[in-house]
Amino acid sequence: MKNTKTFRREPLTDSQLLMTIAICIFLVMYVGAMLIFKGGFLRANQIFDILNDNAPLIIVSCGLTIVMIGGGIDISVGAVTSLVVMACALFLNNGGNVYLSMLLAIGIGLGFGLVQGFLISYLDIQPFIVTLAGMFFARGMTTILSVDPQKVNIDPIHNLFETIHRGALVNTSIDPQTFNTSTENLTELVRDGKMTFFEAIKNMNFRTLLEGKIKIDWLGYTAPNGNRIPASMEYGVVIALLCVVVIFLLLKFHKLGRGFYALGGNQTSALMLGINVKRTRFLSYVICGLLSGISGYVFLLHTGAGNATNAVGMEMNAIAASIIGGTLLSGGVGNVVGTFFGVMILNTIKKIVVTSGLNAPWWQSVTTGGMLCFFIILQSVVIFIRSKVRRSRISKK
Amino acid sequence: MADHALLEMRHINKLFPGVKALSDVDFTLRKGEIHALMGENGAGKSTLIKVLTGVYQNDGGEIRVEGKNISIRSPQDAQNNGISTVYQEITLCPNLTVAENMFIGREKDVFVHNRRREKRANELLGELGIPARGSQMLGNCSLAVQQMVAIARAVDMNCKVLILDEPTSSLDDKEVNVLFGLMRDLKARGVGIIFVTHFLEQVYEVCDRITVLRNGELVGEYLTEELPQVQLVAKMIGKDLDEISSFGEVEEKEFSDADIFYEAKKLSSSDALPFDFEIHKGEVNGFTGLLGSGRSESVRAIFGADKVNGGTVKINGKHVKITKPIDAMKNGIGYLAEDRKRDGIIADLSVRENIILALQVMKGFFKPISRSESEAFADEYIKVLNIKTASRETPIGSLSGGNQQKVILARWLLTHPDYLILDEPTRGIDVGTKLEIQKLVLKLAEDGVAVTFISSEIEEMLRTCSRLIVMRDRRIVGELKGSDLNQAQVMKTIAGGES
Amino acid sequence: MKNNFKNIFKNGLGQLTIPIIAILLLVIFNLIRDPSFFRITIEIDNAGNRVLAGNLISIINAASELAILAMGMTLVTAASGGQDISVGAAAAIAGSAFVKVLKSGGNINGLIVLLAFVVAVIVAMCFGAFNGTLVSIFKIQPMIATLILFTCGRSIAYWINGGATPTVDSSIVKAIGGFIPGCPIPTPVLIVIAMAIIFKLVFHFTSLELFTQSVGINGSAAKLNGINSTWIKLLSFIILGACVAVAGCIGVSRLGLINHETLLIDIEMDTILAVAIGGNSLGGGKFKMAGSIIGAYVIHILTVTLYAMKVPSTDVKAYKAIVIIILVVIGSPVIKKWFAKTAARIKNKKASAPMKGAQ
Amino acid sequence: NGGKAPAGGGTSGTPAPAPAASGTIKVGVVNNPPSESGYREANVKDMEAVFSPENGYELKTAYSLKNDEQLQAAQGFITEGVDYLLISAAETTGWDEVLKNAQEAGIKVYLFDRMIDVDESLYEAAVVSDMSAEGDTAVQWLLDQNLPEYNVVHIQGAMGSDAQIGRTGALDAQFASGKMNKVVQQTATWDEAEAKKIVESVINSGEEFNVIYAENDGMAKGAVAALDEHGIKHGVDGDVIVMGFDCNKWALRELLAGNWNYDGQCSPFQAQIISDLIQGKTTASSKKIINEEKGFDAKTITQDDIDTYGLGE
Ligand SMILES: Nc1ncnc2c1ncn2[C@@H]1O[C@H](COP(=O)(O)OP(=O)(O)OP(=O)(O)O)[C@@H](O)[C@H]1O
Ligand SMILES: Nc1ncnc2c1ncn2[C@@H]1O[C@H](COP(=O)(O)OP(=O)(O)OP(=O)(O)O)[C@@H](O)[C@H]1O
Ligand SMILES: [Mg+2]
Ligand SMILES: [Mg+2]
Repeated sequence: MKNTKTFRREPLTDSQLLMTIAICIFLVMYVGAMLIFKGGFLRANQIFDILNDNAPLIIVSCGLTIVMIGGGIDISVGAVTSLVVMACALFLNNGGNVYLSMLLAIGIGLGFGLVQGFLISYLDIQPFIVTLAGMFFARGMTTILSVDPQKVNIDPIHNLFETIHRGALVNTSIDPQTFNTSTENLTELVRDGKMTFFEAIKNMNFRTLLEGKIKIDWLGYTAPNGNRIPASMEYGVVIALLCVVVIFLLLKFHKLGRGFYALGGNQTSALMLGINVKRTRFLSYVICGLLSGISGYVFLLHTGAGNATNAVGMEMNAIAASIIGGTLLSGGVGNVVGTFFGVMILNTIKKIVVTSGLNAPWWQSVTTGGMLCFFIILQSVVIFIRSKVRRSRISKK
Repeated sequence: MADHALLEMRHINKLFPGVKALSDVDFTLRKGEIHALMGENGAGKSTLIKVLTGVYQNDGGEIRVEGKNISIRSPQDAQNNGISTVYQEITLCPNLTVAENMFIGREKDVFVHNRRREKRANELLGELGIPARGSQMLGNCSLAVQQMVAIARAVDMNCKVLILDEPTSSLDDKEVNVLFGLMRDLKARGVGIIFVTHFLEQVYEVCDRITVLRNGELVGEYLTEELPQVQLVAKMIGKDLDEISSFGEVEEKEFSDADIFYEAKKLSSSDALPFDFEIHKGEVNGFTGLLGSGRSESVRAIFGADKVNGGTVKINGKHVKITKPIDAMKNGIGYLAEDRKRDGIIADLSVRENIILALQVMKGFFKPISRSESEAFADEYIKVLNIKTASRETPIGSLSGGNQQKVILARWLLTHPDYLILDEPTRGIDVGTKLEIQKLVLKLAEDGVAVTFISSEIEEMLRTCSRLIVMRDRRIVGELKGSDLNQAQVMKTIAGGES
Repeated sequence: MKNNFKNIFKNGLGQLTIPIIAILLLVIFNLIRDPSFFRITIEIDNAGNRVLAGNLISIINAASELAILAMGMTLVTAASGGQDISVGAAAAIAGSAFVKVLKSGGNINGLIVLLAFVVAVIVAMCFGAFNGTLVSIFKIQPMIATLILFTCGRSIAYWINGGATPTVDSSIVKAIGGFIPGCPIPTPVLIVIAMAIIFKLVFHFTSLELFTQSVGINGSAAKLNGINSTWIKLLSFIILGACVAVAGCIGVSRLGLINHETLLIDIEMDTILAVAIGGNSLGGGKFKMAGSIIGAYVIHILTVTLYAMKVPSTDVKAYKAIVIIILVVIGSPVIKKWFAKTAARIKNKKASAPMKGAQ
Repeated sequence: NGGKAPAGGGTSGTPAPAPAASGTIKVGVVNNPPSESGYREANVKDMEAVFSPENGYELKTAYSLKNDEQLQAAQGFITEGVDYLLISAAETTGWDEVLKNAQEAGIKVYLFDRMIDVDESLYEAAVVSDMSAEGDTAVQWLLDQNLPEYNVVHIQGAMGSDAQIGRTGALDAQFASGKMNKVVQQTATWDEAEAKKIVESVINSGEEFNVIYAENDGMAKGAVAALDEHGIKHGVDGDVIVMGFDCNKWALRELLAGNWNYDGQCSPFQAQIISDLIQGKTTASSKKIINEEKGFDAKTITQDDIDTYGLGE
């Protein structure tokens, strides 16, 4: 009966430990930056900036985390994001409807997920090649669509469906003639109770999405010119956080989520445990593709324009974020909350490097590399020490 | 007969590249019986089972459950048809908890109720006396516990057919008895059980019927009471056991201190507590003890497989330092590890490459063994050890478990060690081969090789070893030789003062 | 030799089937598209040498860096089960070191070029060792370990250069990147052949192949058999470092200019692709270097074909992707099995048809 | 370390003119990395020299070639509270939001080197090279050569960048009017080796051409390497006219040696102009301030020109 001595709590798994480290490091780093660099770090806006700028990355990293937990890899995510941005921008510029553009984004993402997932799981092709080809294809398609930047024209007149939406205003207490679809207007209306939130959504057009923000005034600061700058969060961030929560729940409590872990832990075992390995793997890529699509749309909401070079290198950032957050490329281990903090860490590093005033350009990337290096080695050492401690504890017993 | 047949397999064929693993095999399982599936290593037992459970697709033949023709495409199909399985190699996910491993893949609920699951798991584990908690990571459990968890999982399914492929190879007697109790319970409830093992006594203890396979072909189906052990063996290996089992008593050899080949004082490693140990040239000794008593850890320390923490080692009277496997190998020590899958085979490499590996390492990086030489070595040992493989270039991963073991054995024999450590070399090995290996050990000893032999079967050790070291709770608690070497005495020492 | 042929007939080309089929398909496609595509001519270049010219030469020549990197990457993949994504950045560093040494002296003579090359190799090996240390000792996954150098490698190269795009003007350097006077074959091609021979010899005279595969397939078993897997992994990265240096120097020599930002840009993905097209598992273990080399040429035939078809170079990637997918689908185990099955069925039908007729 | 002086309680209505007399002026620069090209290196050095502590500035820079990273850096400078934001954008789009935020926070924005696609009201001034003027000058020079026929191999820079769009525009107009023939138009994304491959494939296809119009020096060099290998004469008295941009010193030397024919200048020196604007020494007459730039002909270039206008070593 050597193992029956029950602990009240199970020890942290490696992934949980890495996640905890990631969170701690993030806090230490951030608080350190607050003490040393002050400036922007003392403003809550800084955190919101990071979130606003990286909502797409967060979403993509979540998808990648799922794939990595399942023991796979998807390096097409950045390119798919880019393609979605370009396609949606073109679509909107040619008079497309906002809702349809969302469907388009999801459709493209899903399309990639479905095809890549099918090739990888049902035809048994190495994921790296399939998604590399996917990446090439998406990049190529982006430039085939347009090599010129596509700035979404948010002038309401171009938005065919807006007129129809104006019609919907009849049901509200607002005069359609004076109605202006700028965000301020909408939020004001919502706040003043003249319009319900759902009506606001119904009356949404791309501009409301693009310029829409959730503003938290008391968290803001006052600029030298006397303007109050509220901390603001773009809608994309809400979507990103929602993704994190949903996927967290999926991974933790859903049958499928647990299936991803089993698959990544040991594929043959998963098969013999009665898990539909092919379908599970397939779904991991489908979800990842879907998230890339969503990420693309969020990206578009952030920049309002399609560019051939959008999201270049995003896949590497996403992989790095996942790993820093405690996901292993070898599969079976990972955590989406950790991934979220991975993204935060990566970008805090960037902020610190810029803020520190290291102007010699090569220093910036070398410092980034150095911090990454330090971080990765720290992780490895912690895991090593932990396994040692665990061993010696067994020995002592 | 067909009306109370629970499961019928007819004309089952299975072809692997280069091997006909099953040809036209019939198998029938009735309600409420325990049916042993017997055969030499590589006879096709595991393959038959994998066909039945949908891991492999059959290349012809049909499967009927309760008279209905069914097609089984995947383990999931098998589960849905009431067939639950414990595979030969442990097939659970080390990165999931014990509870998850027990329930994943067969719950209807879309959402997982961890609490409920763990509670249920803990109850079951308690019932079966498995020392694990539901919330524990499976990877942190010992091999034996993992095996028991796999059994618990299979048993808990409300199955009609339960398949156990060598479940007992890493269990000790107590656990085996628990398992047998369970099997009898299930049998009483009308479950049909297929049981694969190489332990003949176990067959006679619980089984009602025996089906024998040889070389992928059906030899026949027999009632246990009508088939004496000797005949069973003869049917399995195609000749009488007597022909091969003709070896006498272990001779009493006297060893002088001058003959000491290896001597360790206060040797300890990251996993083993300090211990003293010595072995003479030409001596066969054994480590025995309960599961987890630290036998493997001790010999791993000798070989330098784990990080060595302290102690002095003398070989042939000279002080040497052994901290890494290569040190040990250079000093003439060979070690056949107990976990073949993890520490033994290089799955994708050919049988030939697997055989020459250790020798190559000893020769060094810059002196590769030529192709023709290595082919000669491989052919020689395939013949000597009667390894069943399509060719010497077959990847070792596709060999049957027992044959993989033989390849690894060949690897170490090829290095012509002065001291060979065999940790459970007979695990998963058929009776015939077991005897061959025992004979081989004795022959090695005759040639002056020191051998340490570890086995869970005490009889086997009594047959081969002239000295037994007994371990309990990771400490050496006794040493038996001469007239003390008998089952009762060993059991008593293992159990310790309490008995 | 005879045995080899027999084996090929019996077992097919094994792992090499797909890359070879790919090359054949691309060649046939090009011959149909434009019969003169593979015409080889002899021209006199501006330095007055008689040299070979034509698409085929361009392809073989331009694929040199990729082929060399693919060789090293194959080893790293096999040993560590992961890929080095910093090869492009490391090549930029090596190239910069090469140019730095060349420019440090006054006159560029053979000795200085050799010295510069040796320095470049040493520098690249050091960076390889850095990556290798992270992977083998700190047990960091290769892609992440090399992400560090990937992030900052080109900046280090910038620092070495101390400025943008230095140029070197030397006939020797030109010869390395172009043609040796009197030899009509492009020098980079000769270097690839030399590298391939070196690897062949290394495999013949050491147990590198066996050890690397063992470590890649089952590290823990390899360790118990006395293989120093840490060292083997490290070694593979160091060897890749040497390959990187060679590729970097060729890249620099082609134009006599080092632009650390564009030198061998994006080559890491192509290199990994070459390894994969060559039929090697990216999860490590068994490997065939010949496959990776052929893979490199497949990629370049594809690129050159697309250029010759005037596909905009931004769009080339999309078409490349389609071809790659077609290739891997043909090569996928499932499709292969399906082919084998249908072939057998057709055979059976043929065999049984006359029998039916007889009845 | 002074400078960061958010006005205390700050709710008082009137916005204070940011720089005023309060010690150092904080400037945040979002630029492309200097490793991008010789042009950029000179540009970065110029920035560092002008916005130095001696001149009363505190300089912070962020380098990236990626649109999203640049946006992030700019937003970072805004939150940190710089006084001036200077931007050389890798991409022309996506800037509206950030610039609005800057305006809100009272941070003045100057664009340099490259234009972006936003409303004029969002920035103080743009000190830029007129890329399409560069293209026009170059194409005009080419027309002046009075070749009987123009068969042009056109090697473009990274698609979507201001430089590419400007330099391509002029040539595209000629293609459209039929005065010149487009043999091939490919982007090599500023990559020399890629340029070489493109020219090589043209040569191998056997198509005739007599002009190589490369949108920067590096790509021109790559193209020339391909010509050399195939024994095609180029430069003054050659069969093929070679044109490049940026005026790296080594490129001008090629011109002087007669290996190339034309190199268009692109002035990287905008820092002083901006500094003068910031300190009120000059005022901008219009929002767009264009750098004077010229083109060099191999026949007329002198060593003096190289020393004065050449970039790099
Ligand atoms: N995946 C495979 N590929 C090729 N051959 C295989 C494969 N699996 C099994 N074989 C071959 O099929 C034969 C039967 O193997 P099987 O594992 O069924 O034997 P077994 O009776 O279970 O033996 P053991 O007692 O050693 O477990 C062996 O010769 C083996 O080499
Ligand atoms: N408390 C424990 N917690 C986790 N693992 C343990 C614990 N105690 C022992 N182990 C592991 O269980 C395994 C079984 O121990 P060991 O290998 O020493 O047993 P053994 O005597 O060799 O028996 P066998 O070879 O039959 O398994 C070892 O790997 C050991 O590290
Ligand atoms: Mg078996
Ligand atoms: Mg053991």
